[in-house]
Amino acid sequence: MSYSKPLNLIIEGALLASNDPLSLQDIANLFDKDKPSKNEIQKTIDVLNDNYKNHSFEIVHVASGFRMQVRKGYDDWISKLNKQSSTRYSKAFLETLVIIAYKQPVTRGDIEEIRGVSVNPQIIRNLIEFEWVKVVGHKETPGKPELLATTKKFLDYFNLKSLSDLPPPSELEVL
Amino acid sequence: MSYSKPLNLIIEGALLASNDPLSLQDIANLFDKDKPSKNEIQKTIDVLNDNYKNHSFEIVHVASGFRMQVRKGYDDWISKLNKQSSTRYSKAFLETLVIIAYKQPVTRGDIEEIRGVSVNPQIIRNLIEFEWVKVVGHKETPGKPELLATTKKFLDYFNLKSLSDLPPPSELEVL
Amino acid sequence: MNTSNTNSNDTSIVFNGKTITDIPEDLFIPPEALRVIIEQFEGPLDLLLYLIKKQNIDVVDIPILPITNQYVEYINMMQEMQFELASDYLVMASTLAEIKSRMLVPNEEDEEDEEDPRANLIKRLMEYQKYKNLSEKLDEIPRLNRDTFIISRIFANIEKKDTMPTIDLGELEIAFQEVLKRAEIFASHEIQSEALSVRERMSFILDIINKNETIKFIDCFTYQEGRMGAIVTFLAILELAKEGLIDIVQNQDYSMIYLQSVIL
Repeated sequence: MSYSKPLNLIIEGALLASNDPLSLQDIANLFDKDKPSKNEIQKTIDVLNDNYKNHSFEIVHVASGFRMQVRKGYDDWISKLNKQSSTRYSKAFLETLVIIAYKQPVTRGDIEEIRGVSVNPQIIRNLIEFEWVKVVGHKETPGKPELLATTKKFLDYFNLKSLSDLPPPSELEVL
Repeated sequence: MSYSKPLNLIIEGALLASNDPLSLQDIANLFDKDKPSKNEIQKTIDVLNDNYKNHSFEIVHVASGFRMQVRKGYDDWISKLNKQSSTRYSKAFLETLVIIAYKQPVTRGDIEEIRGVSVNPQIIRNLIEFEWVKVVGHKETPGKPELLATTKKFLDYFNLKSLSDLPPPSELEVL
Repeated sequence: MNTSNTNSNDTSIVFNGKTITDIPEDLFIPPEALRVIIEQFEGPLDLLLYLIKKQNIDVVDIPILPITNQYVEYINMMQEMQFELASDYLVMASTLAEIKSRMLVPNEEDEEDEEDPRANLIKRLMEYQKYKNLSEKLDEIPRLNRDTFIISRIFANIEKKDTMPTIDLGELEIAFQEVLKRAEIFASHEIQSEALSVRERMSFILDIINKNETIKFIDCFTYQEGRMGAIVTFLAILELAKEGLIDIVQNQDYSMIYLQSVIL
């Protein structure tokens, strides 16, 4: 293959300029001809990442693909940028999210049963608005309640590749 | 000076994570104590840039400060990126834009109140990036929230001469 | 299993600068603080777990009598404080009362296949505890904009045009109707095209003030716009002042009027 620029720099530039994580396929699609193989792209990413050891950023693999991000440990300074205070989520919000993540697909009723309180509809609305949760169907019970599940965006946000990367329930809690 | 991270990496991370160019002062302001001098920051940026020789990106000095950008010569590949981003076409995106257009100047809080859900910060970021929306001031309420308004570019895009050419609500209500 | 081991973060709140880590045994505490403590609980299960932990009780063997008494006492306290009691708490109180009564007076008829009345409650408590812990863990996972930061779309030397969404005015109209449907924000029919011009002018003026901090009142007007333009500008200035977004200053009578940003 020969491009006017080296493959590793094209991939680096693309990851830096992209709004969203890029899958191996997305990266391959940037090339009109002489498409690099996925294997080749993956290897190039690994090498890039090795070279980023002495930098503040890295390429991480999340659910929807590869993404450049600033490493952990810089929040003291960076959180002062962009005036965006990092959001703290309420216990109710996190508990609802966690139940959807671990028990999906679930209905509101399921969540209420576990938490012992009615679900604040605002929380579900917010989760859907963030595109962390979506309606994946309806349960065949009276009222046909919506079945909720988490999305790739949810995993992306928490730097996770798949649901199986979620922390396992600890031994203690298992009866 | 000693921070838990080296100065050059803090500056690198900040430039990468920032939405806007950062002036020397902006960078100094990231530090609560042991503020590096402007001279020191400038030197660090120069050294960083030297080290980026073998990378696809560089730090450039523009009117409002320093910013990271992908070097020239990568358009062939990068222009294929970001064609579609779900957040841009979503209902939430359009509704947020519409509320800013009709109720400007508005704060995020106003938008949240009308829509009944929290505003996805990515949407506001995209709107500002397109230069359809800009921050025109800050409201004198706790937290001094930003006041958002639409721009000329927004009007141009929709071929409107002025906001009063937007469909008036009364007409719509008849529909 | 002894849940007291997992007693990681109990209700701990700060009120008037003092950290309150425990439910008060008495009421020498301002009612407002008590409200804060009560609001710390996510519901009846959360409260029950708290009481069990506080007593260092093995959750598998809940002594139902003291717990029930405490729970009811607690609810009475909430009522005394005139908090709106969520029905969920009352349901839990009655569940506890029922378990208690069944343990005191065993129903002999179907005793054989009847399990310990506490079993179901224990199951629910443990299930809830599991998700409560998991939600704490989820909160600790490195997440965007708190621990790691997405690299903001780096400016690349390319035409930005094709990154713009394609939206036509029709779509905006549809979105607008949706908003209207959801919240009758414009129900008053007040917003006519003129009002919109005022809004637009408000943004325009704010923007200038933002850049210059202070501008002369008369500089807001352009004579080419004629009378309508002047009226729109004037209304915009009044509206901005009314909403507290700008200050209108005049150092002495008949002197120049200035508009300035509220934050200086």
